[in-house]
Amino acid sequence: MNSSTSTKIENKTEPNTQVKQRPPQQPESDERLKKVSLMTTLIRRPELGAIAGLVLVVIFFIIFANPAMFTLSGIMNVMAPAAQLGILAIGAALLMIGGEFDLSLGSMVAFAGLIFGTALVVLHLPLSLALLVTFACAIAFGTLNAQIVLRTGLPSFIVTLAFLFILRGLTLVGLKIASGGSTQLRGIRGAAGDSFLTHIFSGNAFTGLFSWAARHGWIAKFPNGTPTVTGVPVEILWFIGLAIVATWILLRTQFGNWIFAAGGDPKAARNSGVPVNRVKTILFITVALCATLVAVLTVMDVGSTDARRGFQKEFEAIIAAVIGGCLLTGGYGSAIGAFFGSIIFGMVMIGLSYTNIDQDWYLVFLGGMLLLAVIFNNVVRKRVTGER
Amino acid sequence: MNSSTSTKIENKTEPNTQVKQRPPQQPESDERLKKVSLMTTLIRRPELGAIAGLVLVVIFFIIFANPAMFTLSGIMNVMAPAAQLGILAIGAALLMIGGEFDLSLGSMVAFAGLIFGTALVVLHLPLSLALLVTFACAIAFGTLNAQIVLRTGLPSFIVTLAFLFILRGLTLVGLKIASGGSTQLRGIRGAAGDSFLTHIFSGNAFTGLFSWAARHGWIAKFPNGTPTVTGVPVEILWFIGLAIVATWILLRTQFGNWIFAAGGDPKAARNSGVPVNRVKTILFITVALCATLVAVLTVMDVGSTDARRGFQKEFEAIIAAVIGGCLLTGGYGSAIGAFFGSIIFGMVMIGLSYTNIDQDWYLVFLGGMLLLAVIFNNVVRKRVTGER
Amino acid sequence: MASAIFNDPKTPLVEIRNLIKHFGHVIALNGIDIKVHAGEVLCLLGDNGAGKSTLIKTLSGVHQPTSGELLVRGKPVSFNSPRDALDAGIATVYQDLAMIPLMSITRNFFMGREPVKSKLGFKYIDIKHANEVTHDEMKKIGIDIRDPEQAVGTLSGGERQCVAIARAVYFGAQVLILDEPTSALGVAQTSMVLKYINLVRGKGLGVIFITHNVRHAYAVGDQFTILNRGKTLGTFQKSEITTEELQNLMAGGKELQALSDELQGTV
Amino acid sequence: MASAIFNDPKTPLVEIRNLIKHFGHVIALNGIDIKVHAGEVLCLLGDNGAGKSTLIKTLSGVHQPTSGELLVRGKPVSFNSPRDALDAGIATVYQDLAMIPLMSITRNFFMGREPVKSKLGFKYIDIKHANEVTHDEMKKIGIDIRDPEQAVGTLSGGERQCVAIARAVYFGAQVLILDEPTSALGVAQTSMVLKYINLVRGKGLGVIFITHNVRHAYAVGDQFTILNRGKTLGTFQKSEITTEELQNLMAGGKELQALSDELQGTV
Amino acid sequence: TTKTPTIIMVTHGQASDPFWSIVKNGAVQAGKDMHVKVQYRAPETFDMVEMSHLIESAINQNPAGIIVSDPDPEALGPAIRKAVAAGIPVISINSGMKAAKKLGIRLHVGQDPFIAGKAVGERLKKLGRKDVICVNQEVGNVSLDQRCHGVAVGFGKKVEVLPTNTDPSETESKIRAVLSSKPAIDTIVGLNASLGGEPAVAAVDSMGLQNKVEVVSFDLSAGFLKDIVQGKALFAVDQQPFLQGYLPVSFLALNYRYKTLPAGNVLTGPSFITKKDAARVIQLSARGIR
Ligand SMILES: Nc1ncnc2c1ncn2[C@@H]1O[C@H](COP(=O)(O)OP(=O)(O)OP(=O)(O)O)[C@@H](O)[C@H]1O
Ligand SMILES: Nc1ncnc2c1ncn2[C@@H]1O[C@H](COP(=O)(O)OP(=O)(O)OP(=O)(O)O)[C@@H](O)[C@H]1O
Ligand SMILES: [Mg+2]
Ligand SMILES: [Mg+2]
Repeated sequence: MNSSTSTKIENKTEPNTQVKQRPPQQPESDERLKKVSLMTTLIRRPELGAIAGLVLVVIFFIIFANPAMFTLSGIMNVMAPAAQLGILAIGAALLMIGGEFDLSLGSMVAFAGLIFGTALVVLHLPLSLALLVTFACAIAFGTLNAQIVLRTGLPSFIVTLAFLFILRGLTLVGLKIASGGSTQLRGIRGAAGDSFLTHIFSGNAFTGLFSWAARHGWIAKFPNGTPTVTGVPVEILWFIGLAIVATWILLRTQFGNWIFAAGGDPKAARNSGVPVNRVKTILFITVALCATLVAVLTVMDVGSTDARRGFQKEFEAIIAAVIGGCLLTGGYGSAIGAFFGSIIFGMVMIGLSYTNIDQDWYLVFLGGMLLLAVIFNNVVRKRVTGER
Repeated sequence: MNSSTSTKIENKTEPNTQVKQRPPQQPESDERLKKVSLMTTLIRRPELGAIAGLVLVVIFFIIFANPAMFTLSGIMNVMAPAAQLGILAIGAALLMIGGEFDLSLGSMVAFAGLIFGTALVVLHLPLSLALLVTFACAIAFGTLNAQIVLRTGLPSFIVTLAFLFILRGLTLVGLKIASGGSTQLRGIRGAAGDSFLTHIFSGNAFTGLFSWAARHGWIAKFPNGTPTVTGVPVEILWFIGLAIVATWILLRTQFGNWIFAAGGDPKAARNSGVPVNRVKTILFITVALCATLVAVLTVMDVGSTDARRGFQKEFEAIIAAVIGGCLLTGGYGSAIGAFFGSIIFGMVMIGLSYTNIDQDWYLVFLGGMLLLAVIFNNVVRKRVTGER
Repeated sequence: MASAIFNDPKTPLVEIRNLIKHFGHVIALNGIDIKVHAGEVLCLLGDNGAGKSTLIKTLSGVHQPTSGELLVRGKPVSFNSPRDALDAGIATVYQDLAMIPLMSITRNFFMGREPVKSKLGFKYIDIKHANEVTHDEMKKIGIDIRDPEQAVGTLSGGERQCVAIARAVYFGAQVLILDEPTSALGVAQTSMVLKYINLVRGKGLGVIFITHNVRHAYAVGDQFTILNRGKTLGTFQKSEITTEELQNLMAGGKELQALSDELQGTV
Repeated sequence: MASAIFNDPKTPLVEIRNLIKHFGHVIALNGIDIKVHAGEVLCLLGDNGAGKSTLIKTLSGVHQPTSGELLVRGKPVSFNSPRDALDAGIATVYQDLAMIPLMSITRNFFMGREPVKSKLGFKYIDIKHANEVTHDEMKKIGIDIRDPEQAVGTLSGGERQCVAIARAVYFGAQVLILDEPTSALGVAQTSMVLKYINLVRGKGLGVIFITHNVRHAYAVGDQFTILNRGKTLGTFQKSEITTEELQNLMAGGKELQALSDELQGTV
Repeated sequence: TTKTPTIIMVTHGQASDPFWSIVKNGAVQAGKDMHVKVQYRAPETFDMVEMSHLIESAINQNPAGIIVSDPDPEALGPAIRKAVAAGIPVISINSGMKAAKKLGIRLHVGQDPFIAGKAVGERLKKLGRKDVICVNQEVGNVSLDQRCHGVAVGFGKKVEVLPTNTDPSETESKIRAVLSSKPAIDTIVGLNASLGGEPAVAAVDSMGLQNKVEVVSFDLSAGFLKDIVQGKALFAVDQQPFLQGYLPVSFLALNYRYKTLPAGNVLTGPSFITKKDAARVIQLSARGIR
């Protein structure tokens, strides 16, 4: 113990050079910091933690699944449902970071599908107008959700849960009216016609590129010469685009900062002048819009809509967001995490069908893989950051 | 403004009597408190808020439902499902107050049903041993859940979600093995035999009382003279008993205090010496035991089990707990609230079948009633307590 | 930084008249009057639970008064949210800090008032600039933070308080309210804060300064208002009162003096 | 109440040897040695972020040390949880208080150490007794709470701090650690706390007292350890040092002195 | 009596299930035609416990008749017996034919899912199919599970069950996955035309396997019927759900008025809809009648 006095030391910004173990290499360095590699800094980002889980899942399937899973068509096959889930998951993640839930999003998919289908098939609106009506409905409904949550002060969990039931029920009633008694409304693809908008919301992109590649023998093709994969399904592009935009908003914009603040501690945020109610309203609208986008994409894809569309998607979206590192309590998470979380979930969902494991084990497998992926993600992150 | 000085006032415990508006009536009174009625104090208890919602729902059904709903047999008919849900909801509420979720509880109902059924029908164990095995399994599984949550530090939401899938999947596989290819296991009631234990877990209580009442014409009876209601279904007694015990534990015991502490702020609780991990482990086990109890009650009641038992009961249980005033973030809530929440939910669920409303509107109705009940509960509470 | 608006010096920048605030059945404030003029430091003193924080929270829009009047530059106002108060030029450091533990220091620092840059029509936060400002402002107050992107939750109690003060100071408006800013601060940081209060007074701002430390209060205060159990015990000009009198006026002041003598120390 | 165990006065009650604590890549403590004997008050002084809270959190089992030794009554120990430290007789008032806002004052007061009564074999909390104790202990420290069943979240900052102190004091063990207990306290409450520290010292307990207020420290302290950026700058006996020297030793002490003169006040 | 009698139908299929919505349409139509009030009740998932509560609530309202589907005679037995004991005539539909008599049910309308499945399996065997998978959109729903089980029994070989959900694009992806990893598969059986059959056709189409893999499905949907017409699918198994709704309601209405009831069970299926008769029923199917 050095209980000798040293009354010289008065200026705290001047480090005690005698006992310093690491001499400063540049004026900025601080003896109170261990040096860490760029790698560590990277892996410490919450969004990149989910990658560890993804890697684990991929390795698993490389070992146990049929190699067809990792051909171009196999990857597209896995990515398409992952993308649909992912669009919802990104919306759900933003809202979760903002401190709220929207359990009505799965029902919203069905409801938006009904509105869209009715506008096209029953009211014979042109596609552009039908889209307008559908998205306007989503905005109205998101606002309604937000208003009820904010005005009553009830937890959004319970309010949106009520709308989970209400919207699902309204969809059934509406479908029966629109179709004259059936739970399915058909003929939507035909009614949508073929326009610029059709290609934005359905089909594949880069088809030219793919058939060119097939001609050159770079990608697999059918005997008749058409490529087995004719292009990238548009939902995958929407998914990637949304992930990028959402990440940018979260990390780089004022609104992004407000989302974190509103979710982290709404009282503190309000005290600092963040318009918490406005932020939350916009987030509820965003989620409703994401649900509507998925509705439009799937309805245009399969050409029909039914009463069970989007069933339980709200939970899958939340799961994907949580796998991706979002906290259920709000204030923490990332869109890119939800991106990888959706891919993990999508891959596990579809992946078993590529293996020889008995399909009766599907749920055991799904649960086991999810658990493994998140535990692995967690262990890796703790190892690397030195948390304990 | 009285900017005159008054250097006399030094003793803060001596109130400034000149300006006091309400003279103290008894030595205990404090000029910093407004007087409130006993009524207000009562209604301010979180658990009693849910009663307002229940009253609303009852009034609704008195107006719109077939009067058969409020006959003795109608009430039993409503209470039986409410009780089954309620047993789960009380467990879920305790765990939620303790700051965790158990999404695997619905699957646990199915899994416990499988274990119980297999023990009786396939292994031909006596009822007492079968019960022992089943509840032992529940304890083991609750411990497993808790250990994974506590050791990995992952949110219980995601861990128990994995078990939601895993247990459901194992139940399916197990049922196929136990029944030789079907997803249904029958003949359990017969295998259970008739013993003291049978009457604890199935059938009706107070049957003597009821037939005596029927003989005197005090309660309705069938043409053949047996009362339409032969007794109180045992699950209702279990439900009421559990609600009382859980309330007592929460409000009056050390363990109850630890539950609130562990859920309110685990770090602070740990710093104060509360064995948070032990508390949470016990709560996970409690939930698993509640699920198992429901499994045993329903299996003994209907005599068979299948792979869909308890499907989505985890969400219904959480809904009931939240209607009853539990916070999703933990640390706040009550068992008696969950009690009333379950009755509200159960009544809404079964109530539609007593009205003339079309089944297609069921979900709209369910959602609307839930929303109304919680909003009403909220408004009443705010009015009465003067919160804003 | 703050640009002070000089208006008629006789109109108080902020005035509160007969303010009453109830929480349910709890009466937190029971008729309070205060005035703050430009270029003046008003010290709010008082026992624990006297209602100081409640008073300034009402002034900064966090709570709505049960009854009473609020005047800013002579005009009656009513704040529905802290945003309104901020817009009216009232910046506050809350006792419970209004910080979000999971967010970085920079993001907390600029919360609600992010420095926005625009490129190709896209508006985004100028993170580099924000980090620099945060680091510099914290250094000014005497804290050399390791990394402005560090989560606020990992800071020490005093460091966190410094972020809150540096923030209010940086965005300082016409009226600066500080609720026990020096309570968790080290000696160096305390002197910075007191220096700063002196500085903004000089610029013509009004300051409301809450503290339990009579010496700190006396060092910078022009007026002293003492609260007790939700009521004002009186307001004194610095000229009217000495430190000792002030100390005695506060509940327990005498005990502390006695104790100090007994322990042969100067408390 | 605390029953002090008197052991060999030469063995320190608590000793820390070369303690190092890292959080990820942050080095919070870098080789600290301290000793506390029975009947001694050790004051930990130091700048914001110096590592005082980290040090005492390691001592009370909240953090596990990265390296270094911990000795209680001469025997090496390792605490895996605060419970272990409590069982070893170390009671702590944390700077971040360890209170649960949604729970009542009484329930917080007795958290982890509920007074259990038994009737017909059922054990339950004696709520009435607990409420009385809480009310009385709070009154002793100078806070007259309205209702012990009120949620802690509705208390003022200082009132909350008083609950934490009253609790540690009530359950006081052989070593009492107080992390900036007086920071949010009024004058009356402060003098109560200082008086109490003096009292327990007299009973033969060891006290570790963290504060930024040199006067408070000097009033009750026997030894003064100064921390700076995770290292000890030295330990001084009361006889070796004056208030002024202590003040100067602390970063910024001189500035404060200068400021005080400049503002014609005594800071 | 002038009061319109009420007939309550309690089934295990949600109102939003395509199959059961047709049953319900039939029941409602019969109600209109026969001038009786019809209430259709069903739990929101396959839940025998709740279904027995619904039956009890029907008994409490003392209707002119109760119609139940009975996928688990053991679980529903006590409630049905109670109805019988209360003197309410009970007709079972769809499932539970074997147990009907024992429980005191007067008559069964419809076809056991197991028997329908077995018929499909036998037909596939006759057609010389080699490797069959069964696409089940709701594993654990006993009556769906029994269809798959029946197919396996009739086919005489193991039939793997592919668990999917009600999302058509996900189902399509899963079918593609199975087809590409198990090239031996040459037949896909959907348990529901719109949730299993149509996505299967889409998957087969997109993989260019039209000539190798055949798709068949239970129940009808307009889209799947069109696929049959176009030769993309082989056949659909119909058990005429509309009749399962319509007939028991009219029987019970007649029973209420004139005390008449058919003496034997009424079988509504299975019948196979192939290319030659598919076109006829597309329009009716789109309206929820076929
Ligand atoms: N969990 C953590 N992760 C990272 N850094 C931390 C963590 N906890 C503390 N630190 C850092 O360690 C240093 C010491 O913090 P500590 O709380 O011990 O300071 P202190 O001496 O108590 O300061 P104050 O007087 O302001 O309370 C601070 O710079 C803080 O940022
Ligand atoms: N939300 C609330 N609900 C009920 N009572 C409250 C609430 N907020 C504050 N109070 C009560 O009002 C009184 C005044 O609290 P306030 O925080 O204003 O005191 P203060 O003067 O700032 O004290 P300190 O110096 O300890 O910070 C306290 O007794 C407190 O218990
Ligand atoms: Mg305060
Ligand atoms: Mg500290």
